[in-house]
Amino acid sequence: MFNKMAEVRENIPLSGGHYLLSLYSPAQARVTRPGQFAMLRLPNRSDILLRRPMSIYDVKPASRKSKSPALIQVLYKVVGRGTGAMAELKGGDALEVLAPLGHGYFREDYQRKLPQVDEVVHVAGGIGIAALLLAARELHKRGIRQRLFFGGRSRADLVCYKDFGGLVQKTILATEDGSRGHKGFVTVPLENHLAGSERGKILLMVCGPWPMLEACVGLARNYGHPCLVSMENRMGCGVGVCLGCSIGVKGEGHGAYERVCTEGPVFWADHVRWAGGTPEI
Amino acid sequence: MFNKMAEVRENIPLSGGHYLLSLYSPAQARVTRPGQFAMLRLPNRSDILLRRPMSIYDVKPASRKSKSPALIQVLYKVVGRGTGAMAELKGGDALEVLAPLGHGYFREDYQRKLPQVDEVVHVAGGIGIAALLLAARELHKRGIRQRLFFGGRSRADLVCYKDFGGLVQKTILATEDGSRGHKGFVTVPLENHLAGSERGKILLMVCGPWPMLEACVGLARNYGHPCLVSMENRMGCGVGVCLGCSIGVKGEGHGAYERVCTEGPVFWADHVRWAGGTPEI
Amino acid sequence: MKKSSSAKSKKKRGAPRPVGRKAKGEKFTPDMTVEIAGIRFKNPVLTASGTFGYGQEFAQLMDLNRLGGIVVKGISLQPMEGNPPPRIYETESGMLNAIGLQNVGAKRFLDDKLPFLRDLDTQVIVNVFGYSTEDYVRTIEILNQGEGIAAYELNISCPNTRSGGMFYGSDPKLTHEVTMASKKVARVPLIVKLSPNVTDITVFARAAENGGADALSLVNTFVGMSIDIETGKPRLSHGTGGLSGPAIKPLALRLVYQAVHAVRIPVMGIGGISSAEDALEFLIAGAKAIQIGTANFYDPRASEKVIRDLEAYCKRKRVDLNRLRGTHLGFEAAGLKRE
Amino acid sequence: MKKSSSAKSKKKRGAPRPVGRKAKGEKFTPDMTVEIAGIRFKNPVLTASGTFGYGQEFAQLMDLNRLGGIVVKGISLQPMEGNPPPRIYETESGMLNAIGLQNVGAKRFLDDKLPFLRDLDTQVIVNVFGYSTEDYVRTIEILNQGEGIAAYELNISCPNTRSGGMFYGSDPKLTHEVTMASKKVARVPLIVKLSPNVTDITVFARAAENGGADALSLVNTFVGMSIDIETGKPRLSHGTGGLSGPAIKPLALRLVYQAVHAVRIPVMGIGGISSAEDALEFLIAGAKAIQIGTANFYDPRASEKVIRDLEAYCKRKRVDLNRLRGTHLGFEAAGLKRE
Ligand SMILES: Cc1cc2nc3c(=O)[nH]c(=O)nc-3n(C[C@H](O)[C@H](O)[C@H](O)COP(=O)(O)OP(=O)(O)OC[C@H]3O[C@@H](n4cnc5c(N)ncnc54)[C@H](O)[C@@H]3O)c2cc1C
Ligand SMILES: Cc1cc2nc3c(=O)[nH]c(=O)nc-3n(C[C@H](O)[C@H](O)[C@H](O)COP(=O)(O)OP(=O)(O)OC[C@H]3O[C@@H](n4cnc5c(N)ncnc54)[C@H](O)[C@@H]3O)c2cc1C
Ligand SMILES: Cc1cc2nc3c(=O)[nH]c(=O)nc-3n(C[C@H](O)[C@H](O)[C@H](O)COP(=O)(O)O)c2cc1C
Ligand SMILES: Cc1cc2nc3c(=O)[nH]c(=O)nc-3n(C[C@H](O)[C@H](O)[C@H](O)COP(=O)(O)O)c2cc1C
Ligand code: FES
Ligand code: FES
Repeated sequence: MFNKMAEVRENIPLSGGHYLLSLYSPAQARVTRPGQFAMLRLPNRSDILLRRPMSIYDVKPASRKSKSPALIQVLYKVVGRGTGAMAELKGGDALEVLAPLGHGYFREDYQRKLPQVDEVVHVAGGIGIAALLLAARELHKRGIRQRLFFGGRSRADLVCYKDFGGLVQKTILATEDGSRGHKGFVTVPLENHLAGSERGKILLMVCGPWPMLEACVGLARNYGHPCLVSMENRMGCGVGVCLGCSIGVKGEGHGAYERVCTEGPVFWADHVRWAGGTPEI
Repeated sequence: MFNKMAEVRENIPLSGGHYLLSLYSPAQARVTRPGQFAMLRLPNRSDILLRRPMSIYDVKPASRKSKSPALIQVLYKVVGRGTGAMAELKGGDALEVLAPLGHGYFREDYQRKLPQVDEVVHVAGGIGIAALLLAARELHKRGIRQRLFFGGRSRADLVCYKDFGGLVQKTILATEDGSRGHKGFVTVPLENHLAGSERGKILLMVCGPWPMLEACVGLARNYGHPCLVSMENRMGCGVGVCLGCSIGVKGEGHGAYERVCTEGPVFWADHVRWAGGTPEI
Repeated sequence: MKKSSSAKSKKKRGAPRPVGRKAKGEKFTPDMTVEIAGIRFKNPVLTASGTFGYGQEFAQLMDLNRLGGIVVKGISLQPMEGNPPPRIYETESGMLNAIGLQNVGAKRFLDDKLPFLRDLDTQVIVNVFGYSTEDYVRTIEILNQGEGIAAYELNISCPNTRSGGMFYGSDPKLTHEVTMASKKVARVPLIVKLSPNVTDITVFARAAENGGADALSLVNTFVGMSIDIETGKPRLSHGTGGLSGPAIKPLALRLVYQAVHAVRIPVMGIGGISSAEDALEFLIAGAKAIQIGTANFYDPRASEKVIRDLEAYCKRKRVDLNRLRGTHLGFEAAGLKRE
Repeated sequence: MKKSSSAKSKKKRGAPRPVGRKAKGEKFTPDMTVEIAGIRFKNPVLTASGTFGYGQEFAQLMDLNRLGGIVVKGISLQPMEGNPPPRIYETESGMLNAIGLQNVGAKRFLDDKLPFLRDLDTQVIVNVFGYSTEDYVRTIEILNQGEGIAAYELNISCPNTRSGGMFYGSDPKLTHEVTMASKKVARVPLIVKLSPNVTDITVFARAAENGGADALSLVNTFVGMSIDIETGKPRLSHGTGGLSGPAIKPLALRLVYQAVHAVRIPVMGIGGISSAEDALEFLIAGAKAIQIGTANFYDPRASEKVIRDLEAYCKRKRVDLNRLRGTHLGFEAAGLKRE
């Protein structure tokens, strides 16, 4: 974890108010693991006081010639003041980056599950896709079969899934308005797939809005599969000191809340207390 | 007085942290009188809450072909957060402009003095120059002899005085460090000039920092000349409702404070209470 | 803007579709009116005292008749000069002021300012202050002679010179006393404007209610300070000043919420309101109406925008404004369907 | 940045040139140390409770030994879970929090957290809270067993469960009582941290002083609220929360200024400090030291920067830090020459 002033290299608008931001920060890019996140700060903007948490979508070399990762990429959606100001960033602008933060998808106890499953199924809802690419790449390297279910409200929400092309065996899209892929929630094709599977042989990795997480977790439980969820919450510090990002987890006494930034953002689905959680942040 | 969303046409950096900003706002440009000011607001920046008051330096047609004024020009110096953010404005950006505000140099009772004098002497300290160009142009049109005394800390502060070239008969420069013109305060050559003048035959128009104003006002009094000062103060609203910009003026009871934005920004020097005023805003 | 986009992103998958008073598609014009102490406001948006002059100054900038009401700058028995400059200072998302209640005095207000205001199609409320209970009473007696005043608003954030400078607004007994005395003489309804600089706002809300106030308004400014580190001196000649603007909104909202639940009389919310979203927070917390202060300075059309956007919100939700009031346990609990 | 540039623009023409303790040009190293209740701090910059964890979290981000001191997250007798989410919400230039005092409890603090802190070359202050006077006393008794604690800071912004939820920090009697009881058992100096949500801070400052406090720190957070206009519900599950950050700085400064003048014991200033300029405002107002809270979140190196820039300021002015304290009548009046 470092705090760096990073230079914006690119900030490319995509469909549906999404942007792909590339930040030059070799030290941070090199040590990033899949599923980790960054806290971004716009300098000299006290009207956007707290840093904004963003998954690290990808890390890349800064040029064709180089092999070592030097760029951190963030895939984000404009939803408010902070992301609105981010959308105005241009090449050459500076951004303060605190990264990499949190445990990603490859915490010791998460990894131990991998040898026991036949397939990893990624489920992304909207901008949730941003948490999954690095994991997919790492799993691909390890030769693990993967499948991506990706849902959004309409096709403008289905950004960047082509980046998963060479990594996953199959990509299944769904939109609520039917403008691309299955019409309806992504959990419908997901359930079809799980229905035909052997219990315990799929590891789900899910990232998306709370109602989608809840639905996926329910499916994973029903069909007996382990499930990792990447959680979101409002964050004050990103480093574990404000205790602002805590979510309810199972366990008694002091164990009843854990910090998304430090114990997460990736949790075992059955460790999270879904009721009494924070569906509306 | 109108509130308009104006488009930035140019924002040209000059020496010493000064900038010349051109705003497209025909309705406001057309009705601007010399010595009036504008309140500028950067949209979506709640960290720069109040509007910033800025003299209207010049009004110009938007193109060579046109004759009618359409651009408002503001000459400003970066001194803090607001002017710092202004320095980052680029062509095409939008800025909220409330203008024109205040009485300028040609309020009825100010104008009545003109036929009685032989010469108008402008005295500008630093960015104070911004309040004087339109007045000089108008006086030139009326065939009145003019002289400009312009002082700054160093030559980087002496911006734009060439714009006065065709309008005033003589320009006298001074810098504290001697990097251009007289070395020392501008009040020294000013006093030399006033010393040789007939009492009451010069109208001074002064704009600059408080200590310079005070010195000039003292000289005007000593040599018996009428003197108009363009005052600055912190402003909340610019339209006379907050009473935040009031300065002490002579008179008893309720008359003891007047608003820079509404009764000013140009005042008769001997109407202002210089002691107990606001040398430090 | 911030909040309306957040709204969209939060629409629940599979949540019930909006059900309003009329079938979807049909045109719906929400009722924006509100009645407080017998006064009918065409909408709940007023401009706050000291931030809108005597109305006239804004006539060039907006249509004053759109406003629910105008609260004029505080009026005292005698004209007052106010404090020496500097009087204002900008802080983070706020401003400090120590104007010192500069005003033209009650008589000149009636002669010079009221005629213009009276002719407007909006409610005119006169903010009154004094340094003794008799000051308040005598000022009101003068104002009683004017036509076209809808209500008085007592500014009790002033020190009572007779009680050794103790502030009216920070002593429940003084609050009660000045309210009762003012109510006795007032020819029109009496609103008491509370100071936020107290340990327990409910005590003051009740003191004013028991004194006969017809309504409350809150908050006035929070006492603050700023120092110039190059001279070592306070940024305001007066030393301290009142903090207003967006910075205080969360504090004001909590106080309004508490006051609403402490009294039966209606409450007007004030503090950092600059958008319809801000106004809605206060209305949902239970305020009957709101006042816009500092926002008038940086956005002279703020009040017009708030009115327009409030109406748009009600249209979108298909509810009359009154249905939203006091629904702070959530719209679902209040029987309002989610959009 | 804002203020230092203003500084330049304000240099008076013809004003006297800077005269410091030594002739210009000579190297000057200002004394930054400060002593409070017998504790020597290498500089007046501490990190505030609840915003810096137990120090360890920041070890990767800065040199902890640069700090004057660290005030750790509030510790209670038993470990506490805290409130359900959402617990924080950003407001204009500030944030609301209702963490609910989640902490590991006094025993685990001694075992798990103190050993790391003890080894640092900085003063460690333990923030303590409870729901009854006995809670405070027993927590302190446990903490007394730890080595390496420089002082205790009593967080009295909690409701006293025995007094029907009345807050310790908003009742002078309770403030006095809990201070006295804590002082009796405390093995190290006692700092009482005051709540700003009161009518008259001087009453509480004196109550703590009379109860035996060795120093005061203020302010804790201001109670605020925010409502989600799409659901109608408060933004925090707890309803209300504490406002901190730049928004509250002017309010905190005024309270610190008042407290300083009400008591003889030293005062630490807290509230919205994120730069050396901010810190200087509090020091000039009379604070002996300052604590940095929310700024740690958005700028993890804020405290280091404040220390560095304070030193640079003292160098430029050629004064030791202690000479700046309480010079709020202006540097000239205090015999400090203008630069
Ligand atoms: C670990 C983590 C990783 C994330 N990764 C990404 C990502 O890769 N791409 C992306 O676009 N977004 C991501 N988010 C969400 C992102 O942080 C928020 O969208 C962003 O902070 C909103 O800032 P804003 O100022 O634009 O919105 P605001 O104006 O502050 O709020 C607008 C809306 O966003 C919601 N929101 C605010 N803060 C958060 C938050 N911390 N988490 C979730 N929702 C929030 C608000 O409740 C509101 O509905 C992530 C969040 C977390 C916690
Ligand atoms: C009628 C009028 C006309 C002006 N015309 C010009 C102009 O043409 N060009 C120009 O560069 N400046 C002009 N000024 C000054 C200009 O308004 C300030 O420099 C500006 O507001 C500073 O904003 P900031 O956010 O950059 O500085 P801040 O960070 O707010 O403060 C930096 C410094 O500027 C001083 N300052 C802040 N507000 C004002 C103010 N309203 N007036 C004077 N000083 C202030 C502060 O005391 C401080 O010393 C004018 C001021 C007035 C009142
Ligand atoms: C410059 C200024 C002058 C004010 N004058 C008065 C006044 O005369 N009487 C009064 O009751 N309140 C006065 N107020 C307080 C406002 O009416 C309002 O209560 C306060 O500013 C909080 O609202 P805001 O945050 O929307 O500004 C004044 C506020 C400001 C900023
Ligand atoms: C998330 C958070 C947690 C806090 N926890 C504590 C605490 O445990 N004990 C305490 O006395 N103060 C606590 N505070 C208050 C701070 O120590 C400080 O007094 C307050 O935030 C004002 O300073 P600031 O504006 O610099 O943040 C907390 C503040 C925040 C923001
Ligand atoms: S964001 Fe502060 S503890 Fe997680
Ligand atoms: S700036 Fe508000 S009255 Fe002049």
